[in-house]
Amino acid sequence: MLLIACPWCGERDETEFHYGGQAHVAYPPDPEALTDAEWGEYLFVRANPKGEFAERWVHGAGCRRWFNVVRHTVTHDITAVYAAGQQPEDRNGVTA
Amino acid sequence: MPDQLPEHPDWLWRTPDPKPSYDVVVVGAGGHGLATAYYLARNHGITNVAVLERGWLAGGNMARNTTIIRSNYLCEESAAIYEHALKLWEGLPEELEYDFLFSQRGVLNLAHTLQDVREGTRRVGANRLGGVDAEWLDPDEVRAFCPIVNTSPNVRYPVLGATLQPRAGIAKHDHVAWALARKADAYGVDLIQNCEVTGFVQDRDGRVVGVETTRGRIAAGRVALAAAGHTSTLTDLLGLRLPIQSHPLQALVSELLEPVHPTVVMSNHVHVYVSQAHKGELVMGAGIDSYNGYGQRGSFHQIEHQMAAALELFPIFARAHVLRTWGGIVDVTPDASPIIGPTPVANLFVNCGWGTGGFKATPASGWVYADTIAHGRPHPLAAPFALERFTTGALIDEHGAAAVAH
Amino acid sequence: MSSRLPTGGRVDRSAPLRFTFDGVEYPGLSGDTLASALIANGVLTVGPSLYRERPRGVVTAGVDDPHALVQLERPQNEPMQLATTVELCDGLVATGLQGRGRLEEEPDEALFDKTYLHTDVLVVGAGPAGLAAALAAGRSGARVVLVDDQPELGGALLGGREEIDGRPGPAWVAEVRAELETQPETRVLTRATAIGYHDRNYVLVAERRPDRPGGGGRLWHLRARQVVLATGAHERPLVFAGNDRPGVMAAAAVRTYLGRYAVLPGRRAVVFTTGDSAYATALELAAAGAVVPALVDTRPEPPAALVEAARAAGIEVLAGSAVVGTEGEERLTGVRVSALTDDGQLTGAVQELACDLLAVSGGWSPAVHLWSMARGTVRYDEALAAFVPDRAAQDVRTAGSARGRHDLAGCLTEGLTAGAEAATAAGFPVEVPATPSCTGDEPPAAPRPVWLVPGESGDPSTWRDHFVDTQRDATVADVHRAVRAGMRSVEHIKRYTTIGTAHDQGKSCGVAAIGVIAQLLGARSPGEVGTTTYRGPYVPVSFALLAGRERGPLFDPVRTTPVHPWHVRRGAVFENVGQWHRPRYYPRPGEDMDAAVLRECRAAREGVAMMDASTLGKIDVIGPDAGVFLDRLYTNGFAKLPVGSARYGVMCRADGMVFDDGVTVRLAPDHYYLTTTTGNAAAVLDWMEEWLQTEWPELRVSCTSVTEQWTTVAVVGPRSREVLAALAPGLDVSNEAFPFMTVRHTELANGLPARICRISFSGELSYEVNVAGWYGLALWEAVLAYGAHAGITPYGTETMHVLRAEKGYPIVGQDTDGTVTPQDLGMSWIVARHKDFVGRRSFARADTSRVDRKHLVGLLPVDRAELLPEGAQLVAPGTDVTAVPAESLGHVTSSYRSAALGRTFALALVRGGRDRIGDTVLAPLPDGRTVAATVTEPVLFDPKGTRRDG
Amino acid sequence: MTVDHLAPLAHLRRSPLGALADRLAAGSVPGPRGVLLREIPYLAQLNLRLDPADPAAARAGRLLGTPLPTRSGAVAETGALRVLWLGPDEWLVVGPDGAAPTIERTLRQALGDDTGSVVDVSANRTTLELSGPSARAVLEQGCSVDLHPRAFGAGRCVQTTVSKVQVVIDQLAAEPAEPTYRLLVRASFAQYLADWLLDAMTEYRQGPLG
Ligand SMILES: Cc1cc2nc3c(=O)[nH]c(=O)nc-3n(C[C@H](O)[C@H](O)[C@H](O)COP(=O)(O)OP(=O)(O)OC[C@H]3O[C@@H](n4cnc5c(N)ncnc54)[C@H](O)[C@@H]3O)c2cc1C
Ligand SMILES: NC(=O)c1ccc[n+]([C@@H]2O[C@H](COP(=O)([O-])OP(=O)(O)OC[C@H]3O[C@@H](n4cnc5c(N)ncnc54)[C@H](O)[C@@H]3O)[C@@H](O)[C@H]2O)c1
Ligand SMILES: Cc1cc2nc3c(=O)[nH]c(=O)nc-3n(C[C@H](O)[C@H](O)[C@H](O)COP(=O)(O)O)c2cc1C
Ligand SMILES: [Zn+2]
Repeated sequence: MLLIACPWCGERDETEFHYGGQAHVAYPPDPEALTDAEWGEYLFVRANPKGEFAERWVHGAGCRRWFNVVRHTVTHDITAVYAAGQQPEDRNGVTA
Repeated sequence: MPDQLPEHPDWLWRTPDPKPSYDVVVVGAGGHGLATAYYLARNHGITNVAVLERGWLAGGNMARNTTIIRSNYLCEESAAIYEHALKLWEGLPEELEYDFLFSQRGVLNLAHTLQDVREGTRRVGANRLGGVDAEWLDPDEVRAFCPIVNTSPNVRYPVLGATLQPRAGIAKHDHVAWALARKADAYGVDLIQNCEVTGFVQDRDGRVVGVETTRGRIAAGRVALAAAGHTSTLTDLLGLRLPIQSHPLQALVSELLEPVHPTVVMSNHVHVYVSQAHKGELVMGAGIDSYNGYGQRGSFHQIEHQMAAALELFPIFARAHVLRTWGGIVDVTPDASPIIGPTPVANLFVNCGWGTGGFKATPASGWVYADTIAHGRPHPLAAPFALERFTTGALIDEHGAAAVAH
Repeated sequence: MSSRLPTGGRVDRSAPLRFTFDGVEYPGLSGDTLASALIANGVLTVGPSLYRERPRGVVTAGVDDPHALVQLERPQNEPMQLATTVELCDGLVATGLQGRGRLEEEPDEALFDKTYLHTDVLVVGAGPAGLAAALAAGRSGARVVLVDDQPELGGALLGGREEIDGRPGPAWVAEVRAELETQPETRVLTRATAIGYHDRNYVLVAERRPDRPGGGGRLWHLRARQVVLATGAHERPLVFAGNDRPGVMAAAAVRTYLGRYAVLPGRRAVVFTTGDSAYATALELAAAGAVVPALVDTRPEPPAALVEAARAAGIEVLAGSAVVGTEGEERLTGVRVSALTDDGQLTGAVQELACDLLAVSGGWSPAVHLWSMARGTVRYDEALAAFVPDRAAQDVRTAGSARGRHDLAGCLTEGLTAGAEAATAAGFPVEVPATPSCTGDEPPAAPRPVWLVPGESGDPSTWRDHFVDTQRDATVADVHRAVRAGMRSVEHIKRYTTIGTAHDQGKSCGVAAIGVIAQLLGARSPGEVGTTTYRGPYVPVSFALLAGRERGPLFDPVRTTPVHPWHVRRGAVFENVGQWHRPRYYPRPGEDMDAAVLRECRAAREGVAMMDASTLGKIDVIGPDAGVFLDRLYTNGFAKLPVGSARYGVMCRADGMVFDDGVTVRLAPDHYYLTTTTGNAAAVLDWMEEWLQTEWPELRVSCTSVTEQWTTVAVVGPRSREVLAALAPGLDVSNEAFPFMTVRHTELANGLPARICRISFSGELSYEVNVAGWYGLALWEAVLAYGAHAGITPYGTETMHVLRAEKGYPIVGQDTDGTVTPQDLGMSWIVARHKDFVGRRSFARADTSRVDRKHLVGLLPVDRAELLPEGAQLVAPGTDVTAVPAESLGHVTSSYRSAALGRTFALALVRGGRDRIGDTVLAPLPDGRTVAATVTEPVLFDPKGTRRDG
Repeated sequence: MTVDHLAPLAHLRRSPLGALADRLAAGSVPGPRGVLLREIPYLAQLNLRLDPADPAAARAGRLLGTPLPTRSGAVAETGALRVLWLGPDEWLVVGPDGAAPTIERTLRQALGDDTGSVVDVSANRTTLELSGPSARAVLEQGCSVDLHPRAFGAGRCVQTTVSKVQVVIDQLAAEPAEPTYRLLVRASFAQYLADWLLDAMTEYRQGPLG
């Protein structure tokens, strides 16, 4: 049971959240301009690191906000929490 | 008095030091890596092979799975490869001279909603066309086949029927691995444990010509990845991105019990799958965690939910006790089907993405992978599982078929 | 013959009990365990061993007993209980087990529930170390939880003779307990075992509740800021020939039986030890009246003071020696002792000693289970000959024997320190209290571990009576065989021999096994071999405990609409759709489903019918950019939808596959009211929020679920207009004034404000009337009343499915399975060409743009009465379905009898289906028949759509 | 629409748990270990979405008579209304039966031309009130949020799950030893939640041996 610090609501059990996979994968601005391979990569390929991972969660049973988390995929330690749209480095003040 | 487990052979495998070079280096001594090495030797006469394993042999998912073997998959391509596996399983104990307790006790997939019934009917029909044994049972027949299933209509999700594959069953996972290891070793394959691959050696043209390991550099004619959940951590080193995500999947066993459960029961809707192993322990799988994880442990609520679900279907289990829980790292693809074949990197082959259900495929996976490596082109049964499908969109989508896809 | 001592112990002599074991009735005392009561009655043997059927007895006095397993029959039926942990109660019935339990058919009535608890400091274990920790932490004012698996606090103090502050240990325990009770924020749980330790100090505690009927319990989910593990240590067995005989017991357990339960496990006792702690056992045995002919110590020079004390009590100390064999059948009758050389070989003559008890101490293994589950590392401490906690991975400390500290003073000091530090770290600073004076203030002298006492003859490959794991009947010979077979890893040897995988998970034998393995592998020490992985649960827990209350009626919520009571009254047959219970059909007396559905369909096509459509998901999408937003999510356009109008839309996932569909109404320029399929309501809202918040935060849109805000009643059929006219007298219901795909707000005849949409999922003239949920039943009854004259007929999901299928309208999830595009459904018309939307790019991929994909088509069985099973496979004519593999063309997705068509029909996904229209396909059926059907357009009824205007 | 206008329709209403009123009463336990459960039907509930940085937020505060709470889980009380923080740009304004139209008008006025939304969700959820000395213990059987007075308390709300059901828990001002919780629950899940709570209260109904 992960303990995830929602940037708005604070720490809650994992069961209140939904996982959203890798963070910072933007929808391509012009999908038509992509090759099939590039589009396939957008659709299906996500980073899968063993270590720190910037990922998305949504506090589904709480404030319903999406946000980003940096979590270690072995220890499950969460080292950063920041709002959707922010980058890990420019998160201002919102940390775990 | 319960039967002792069958005697193991007196000799299993050597513990050699790595040689400087091999024709084929297989990365990962799980079931698939070992089967690959075995068939490379047996089917293709390629014996200058090393299987490199970062930990102890078959200590990954091979040590952790609930051992369900079946071939009643929905998609033709899947049914074909899993059925190839099942046919191999049927001859394997004899061929490998190792009684690994392969038990064709049948697998029931329960239907609890009208949609489940449609899906089950579809699957039975598809399986029969594909040459896979399959039957549809109504609730009374379910009860007759497995008397401890609660088939009362007065439960939250009553059993409306089930598909049955009579030839499906279970086997003793560790022994399967050792059986394959033993024969591969006998062919001269080097099984090298505590040897983690940490990098690749490439020539000027980018061809892979060896691997870096915690025990030094090893040259290789071909490198075949069979590293399950860790595969993408390896291909990342080559800039080759794979559509797999590694998730925790848990399982558990009860203490030993007198025989109560004669078959294997799976229920996607209520989320149960359970069998009773040879010694007498109930073996059960819990749900997959939604998040990525390499920790070989999962979230406990999955287990709690699993137990609640188990008691819905099997009230008799109320006072069985959970003895041990553990987790594996399953490599999940977007369509819940494996990726097998050559890669854009010359001399590098992948076989991964078996996710929650690759134990049953072990012999066929090794068979087609060895063939693919030996010939440098996909085996016909592997061809549909090529990486290209994520570009063309020709997915082999087993999701519709299963939330729990063991 | 009673072995109960005349005085002492913590049993209640004023509360005698009777119990039955293996069919024989015995007396016992309140405060006994089943094991102590059996021993008191001279019964030491519990059951035969799993494979070799050797008699086996009680070994320890706690959760670490390797094989004292019983089937409890009363007070409740429960398999695989340890006699050493079952609390005796009057009327208890149990039988010994041969390593396997028996599940009973009778329903389990016991109450198991759960509770969540948050705390600043959690202390696990209430021996001296844990009590001290809780005391110190509690004084800070922090929230403190102390859990212990025994019925009483005190741990080792309960069985020992130690004194603290000049009083017997239990008196100190009572004092601490009293102080803890005065701390308002401290909670003490007994009979509560910490079974799992997960990330972020999430600890699961299983509490036994014998006060509940059926022996229920509670699972506590604890989240602690700081944890102190004071879980004590397990005494190890020693591996020698015949070490499994009943009468061979752990030395500390013998002490516990004497001191805590006042029973004497043997009258003539030999003690065999590798360290100091068993001397107390020997002395207390002698004090209790047993003859102790010898204390066998592996150390050539045991501490002089101990030797002195033993001799003073008449006990001969055989230093530098080991027990090398035992005698006896059902029970130990004697042991054989030999001297040991420096390198552990036998030397000199073997001495035989008669005895009925052998108290063994092979050293102490700190109970690092929880620590390890918390991902703390362990290291092998050569001096202690034990694996001890090393680096913590969470906010956790250990204290006392759990970290290898075995003197009482040290345990107390560590406990007080750990407790105070934990509280301080949790934000409640507090001083470390002073350690009270106590006996046992010197750490024991170094042990001399002997991992494998050689047999008197043969070599390890033949030592089949040197038991390593008694429950698994695994011996040194088995370990040797594994090693000889080439196994080098402890994990392999574990799996090859099954050592440590039984009920006790190797609590007592685990480290001893590692010692044997180390020896056979020629490793320098057990540290080189390492441990296997510790996994939860710490003790086996019942499925029922983990399931808690979420069983039976509480297994999963049943969602119902406000009209539900009426459906029930009317005898509807329900269907599970997601978590909803929806009426499938409303049989009249004597009707089966077919008859009911034909009648309901006919009513909808010929007269008027009504249905509860409230389960559809409903979302208010509001904001200036709502139209743009919907344009990006739906394949078709919504931005230009006129206010007051409705439009059907399809949503795809990014991979282009159909995800959901439904009708959306534009209520105001910036306000859309969107409906989803019943099963997808939550997923669609999540989907919308995901895109809004993570991709398009610039869009000024907000989404609010209003699924239960509205009750929706569909009024369907040629006569629906007249019913609506009566129901909504203020509304001009003419086709011109209220055209298809528009919405009106009005007041119904009964005064209810209503939102009425003219939409149709049946092809008929129809209206969906929405009112606030709490008026839902009133609306339903009003529609019934105003429709009565027209014979209005309620219908369920089955009829709904038939009606829509006759029109070729797909059901997402039934006619699609996540691999179907809108084009596959024949809905190219709904895929806009001049805007991007989620999924669009995917249609251009090689496979997705194939023309021979599976298409949704209609099927008309050649035999008009033949109903194809839903899910049936389809093959091309001429296919030999007995040859495998036979090629499949697709499958039937929906199949019904149609009143309107006067025949059966189906929808199917068929490869290249649109190019096969007019062709025949074959369906091989489960009963062996193969039936033919003609491929048609999917729309079979009223293809021109003339009926929707009435 | 005014309150009065709809009042004559009251007899047409059925609350999600109306039929359970007797069971709730029978399941309640008075006394020092007691816990009481009842439905409070038909509360007015308006979902408000707006950007707290927009002038609309200040207007809403003025018109409601209290600033919109901005701290997670905060509740603002004003007259008969409770303004519950649901998210950084989301509030639930709860008022007495019949007040929805008035509140809606107020909030729309506050919103003005700014972006946001006001949605009447009064019928979307009903309210279960759990109170008494053992109320917290009952809730803790299915709620993983820390409800201890040091972490939670009167004037706080939280969106979470109880058992398998999403709820908004709003703790009313009361003695910490006898808390009163309002559980706002979706109508279709209300029956399950009520059943679950009644079940969890068994222990207190049957005395310490329950
Ligand atoms: C709980 C659980 C239940 C399951 N139940 C079933 C079931 O009932 N039926 C079924 O069919 N399937 C089941 N599966 C899935 C099945 O276990 C896997 O699909 C299958 O075992 C994967 O193939 P493998 O055996 O080769 O993988 P693994 O055994 O995981 O082998 C991969 C090996 O690669 C090694 N490795 C990784 N990285 C490196 C590196 N860099 N260098 C060297 N070595 C490396 C790993 O240590 C590992 O030993 C289950 C899985 C789990 C976790
Ligand atoms: N002379 C020696 O060599 C020697 C060796 C070992 C212990 N001892 C004595 O034993 C005592 C050790 O004190 P201590 O406090 O460290 O340990 P302890 O054994 O006295 O207490 C540990 C307590 O923790 C409980 N416990 C263990 N695991 C648990 C779990 N998972 N959940 C709930 N409860 C659990 C046990 O039931 C026990 O009550 C000292 O008095 C010490 O002198 C002496
Ligand atoms: C089919 C199967 C049966 C098992 N049976 C037992 C068992 O009876 N007792 C036991 O302790 N562990 C059993 N295990 C679990 C292993 O002990 C171990 O937990 C698992 O291989 C994962 O390894 P790890 O826990 O060391 O990480 C079983 C595992 C599997 C896959
Ligand atoms: Zn939140």
